[in-house]
Amino acid sequence: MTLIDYLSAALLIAGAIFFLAGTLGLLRFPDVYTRLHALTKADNVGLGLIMAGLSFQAESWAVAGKLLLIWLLVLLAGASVAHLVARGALKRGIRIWKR
Amino acid sequence: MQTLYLALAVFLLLNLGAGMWRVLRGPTAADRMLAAQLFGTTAVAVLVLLALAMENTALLDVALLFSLLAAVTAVAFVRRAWPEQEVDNDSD
Amino acid sequence: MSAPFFYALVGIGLFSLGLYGLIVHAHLLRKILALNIMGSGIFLVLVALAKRTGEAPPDAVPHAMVITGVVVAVSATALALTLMLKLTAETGRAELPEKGRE
Amino acid sequence: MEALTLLEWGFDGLLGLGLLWLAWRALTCPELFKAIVLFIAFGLLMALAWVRLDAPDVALAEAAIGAGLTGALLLAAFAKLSLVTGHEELKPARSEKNRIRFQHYWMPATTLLLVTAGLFYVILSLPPYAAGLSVEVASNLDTSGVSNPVTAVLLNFRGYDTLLEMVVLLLALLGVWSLGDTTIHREAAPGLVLDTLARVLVPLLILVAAYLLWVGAHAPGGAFQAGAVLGAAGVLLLLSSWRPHADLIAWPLRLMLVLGPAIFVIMAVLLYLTKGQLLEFPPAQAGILILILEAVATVSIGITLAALFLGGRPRRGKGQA
Amino acid sequence: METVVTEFSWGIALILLPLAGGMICFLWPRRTQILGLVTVFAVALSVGGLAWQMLDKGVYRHAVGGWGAPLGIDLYADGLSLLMLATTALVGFAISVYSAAYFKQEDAIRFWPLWLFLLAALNALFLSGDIFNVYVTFELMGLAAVSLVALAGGRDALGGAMRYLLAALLGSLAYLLGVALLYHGFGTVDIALLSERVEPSPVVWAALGLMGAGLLLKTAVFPLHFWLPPAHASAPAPVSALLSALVVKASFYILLRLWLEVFEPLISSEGVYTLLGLIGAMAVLWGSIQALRQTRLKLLIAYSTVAQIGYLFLAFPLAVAVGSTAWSAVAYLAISHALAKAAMFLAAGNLVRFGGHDRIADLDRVVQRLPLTAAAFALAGVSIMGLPPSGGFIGKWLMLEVALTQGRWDLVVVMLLGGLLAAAYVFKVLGYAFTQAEVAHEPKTVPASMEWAALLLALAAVLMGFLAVPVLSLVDIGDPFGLSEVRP
Repeated sequence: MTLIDYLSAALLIAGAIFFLAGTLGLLRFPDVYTRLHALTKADNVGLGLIMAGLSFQAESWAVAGKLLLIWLLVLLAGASVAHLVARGALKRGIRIWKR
Repeated sequence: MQTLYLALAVFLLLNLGAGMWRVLRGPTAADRMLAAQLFGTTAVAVLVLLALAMENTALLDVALLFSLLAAVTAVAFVRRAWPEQEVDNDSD
Repeated sequence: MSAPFFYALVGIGLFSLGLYGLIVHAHLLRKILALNIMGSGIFLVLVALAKRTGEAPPDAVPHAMVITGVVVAVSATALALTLMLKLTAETGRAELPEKGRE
Repeated sequence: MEALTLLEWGFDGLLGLGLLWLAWRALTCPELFKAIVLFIAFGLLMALAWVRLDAPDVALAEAAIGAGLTGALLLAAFAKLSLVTGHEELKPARSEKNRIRFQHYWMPATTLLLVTAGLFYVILSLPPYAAGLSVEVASNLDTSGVSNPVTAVLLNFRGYDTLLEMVVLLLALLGVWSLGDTTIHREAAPGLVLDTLARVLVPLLILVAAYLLWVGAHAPGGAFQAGAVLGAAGVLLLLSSWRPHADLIAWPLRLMLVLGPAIFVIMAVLLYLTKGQLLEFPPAQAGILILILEAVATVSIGITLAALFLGGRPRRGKGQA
Repeated sequence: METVVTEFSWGIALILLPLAGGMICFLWPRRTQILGLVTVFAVALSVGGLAWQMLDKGVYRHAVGGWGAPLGIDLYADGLSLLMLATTALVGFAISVYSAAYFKQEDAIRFWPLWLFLLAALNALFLSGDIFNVYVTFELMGLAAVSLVALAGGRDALGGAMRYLLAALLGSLAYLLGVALLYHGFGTVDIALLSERVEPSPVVWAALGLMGAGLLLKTAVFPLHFWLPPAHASAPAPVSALLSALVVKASFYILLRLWLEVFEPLISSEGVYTLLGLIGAMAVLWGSIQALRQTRLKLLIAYSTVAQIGYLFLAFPLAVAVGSTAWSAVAYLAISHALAKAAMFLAAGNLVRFGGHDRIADLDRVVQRLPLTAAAFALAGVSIMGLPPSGGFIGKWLMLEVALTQGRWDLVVVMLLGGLLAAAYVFKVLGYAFTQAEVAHEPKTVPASMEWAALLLALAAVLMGFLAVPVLSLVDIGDPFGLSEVRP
């Protein structure tokens, strides 16, 4: 394995850990808003790290570009959906968790 | 490298199984839908890993479709299927 | 046992699960879900066994059949869902009306 | 390589069991909404299974149609159902009548178990190696006009199936329309975020559809996948309160719906008259003819799917601008 | 450019004409009725063209796409297909004339495209030589038929349509799994190639079970008939006629085709034959008794369909020894029933139009007031009962003859009982038709074309009794029943 390989391996593993964190948050956090917060971590950072790790291995710029495009799409959709869900939840009077 | 890709794919699949718990548990429809969102993102990650593991870049197109269509489904939920009064049948 | 056979067995399992769901559920939306799951099971059998080509690329004919099947399935699902809604508006329940009519 | 095989098995095993488990839960969990979400997740896993089985074309179709559009259709139907039945659907089925009791169904369950066991035996009795028609497909691929074997089968070798399939799609819409009308009216304003999302995603979806259509000739993709993506764009527009102009929902819409099957029929007749067999493509022009066929079909499929989502023949409503 | 087409291929016209007609009707709703009638007439002429060609040249075969099986899809027609196509054209044309008067405005706009697509699906199915293609035509047929049932609107029709849709989809899926197994077992979905390649194996047995179950469900054979009466009784009258006369026959045709070409040569055990004969006998008795018990005319006719389908299955045990006669009887019964049952449903539609209801006990002197319709019902009844000189008589007589020569007294008894019960339910209706009802009602006028369409179909059913020789020789084109080859 080359240095690049080690670098992308590290990024990939870090990304996977963020996914794990996102899932744990989804499972453990007390209300829909905090869970939303956890979820977007997986979306944004986890997938971003994985994409970064993979793009070092991509054989062409086209592939790397496509990886970036997919990540941006997930970001955009994730952010918008998170906003819509949070607003909808507030409108429907779902209580915000307080300690 | 391939081994790592596959190992991570397996790991993410397991992760996905854990996320299933939230779909089943709820309590609100929004929680279930959020879990499904995480499903979509995880599936995208699994797909890009498989694309490089199986050396088939056409699979990236599948991932692209996933990310696009997941957004459409989520919007369908927010705009249509999300009931105005939520049955908040638990408080954990 | 190799991967094609494993997935084909999963397909049979899905077919049977769907059939069971179709029989036991009264709610029409569940019945529609059950039919879709049965269909997915069959598609899985078709595509999985098409991979029995060794190192060569898989047989493309079942793939095309499944794409046809997927489109047919979504068409039937759309019609079934609309029919279900009309029936529910008429009877108030998303279930098949009892046999004893009149 | 040992670790690799083990991991592949781990992945396949998890995926297969996950599919079975999701199907089981979708069919048995008491709440309907949960069942729909589980079914959408099931569709996602199906697409992963297609990928593992070297069927990227099917994976694309499943991602767009199976998981995407079917999910949106189910969610919309669920919403309308809740309106009709007064949110009855939201509550878990607690009453005795609605609960599925295994002891009432032990007979069909046992029969099904036996049938399943029998079918398992049948599957395992099949030879481990079979080429199917892959040899014939490969040797005729040169004269089919495309180099993606799945597109070759769909549009050329078994193009007649596809012709009828286009009619099935149109027919489903005719059936939906014959069940009643929906008035075209504006719903609540989409809000800034959804509006922006739609403004970004819709052009992107159209681009992706064009891309899938184009690559379909030599790589995974094609008219149905592209059409489904276009349909998703239509669904997104409908969800963000966009409504077709009143003048468009009469014959222009009908024309677009018919165009897909019609182009197949016209092509079939023309090719019959020039070549002597129905849908017999001349090898030299096959590529361009198939592309024309697919391009028109894509647009028509997209509009049909979006119209199916609308659920009912659109009629002018009072809110119409 | 030289003309490649030396001889017109009528088969493809049978598929493309109604498809194009349906699309044009959809595009141009204002002219839908005349467009529809012209299309159906053109289809009928094309069947004539195909028959003419086949009398001259034998079986029809068309390799779609020019590839030929196994890579491509073959259209194939022998005498049996031709007979079904001709029946479809004849019944379809009469029903179209009837429908032109029956459906008005908005309903007509909905009816015609659906019916033309149904016609295309039926023709495509009878012409198909490929089991996967048959699956697609099944779906086409099912979606069209369900939408047509739902046209009537209201609780009964929507419920009937929903039940029908679920049954049709389930049947198709079982069939499709069978197709999947056969393809992966033998590498083809072409019926002719399959019949060469199949050999006894678990795959064939499973495919027979799955496809058989699916097709039996679609054909509504007892005890899988539960969906038929609600759907057929609640649909608009011309739709009921189409469904009972043609649509259930389509799945039976595929069953028969697969049985003869693929499965029968492999099956040595008596069990399957006995089972099919048994469900046939049960269907005849159960359907007839249920028909007799009904108080609604359309339900009575629908249950009569369940019974008459049973007759078709009585041929399976009889065909073990003398195949050709039993199968000829089946073909004859199928088409006579198509004609007679269509006539009956159309007559019932006239009675509903006339009196506003279909309660048998409240039929008010309809014999005097709607003589043509009453005559149509009675003549159709003659064929259903199997009395001479009708087409139904020929079919049942041929079958009785085979049963007698084989000493199958059990089947003889079933057939005779079925005939007696049929007589009972037909006369039950006719009895009330003569008398004055307790509650008089305001009669509405019934268009003449609706009365004549019913009567002509009924006359055709009776006339079939005189056409046995030419019809049976037509069926022998391409030797669908394996007359010439001696089976072990």
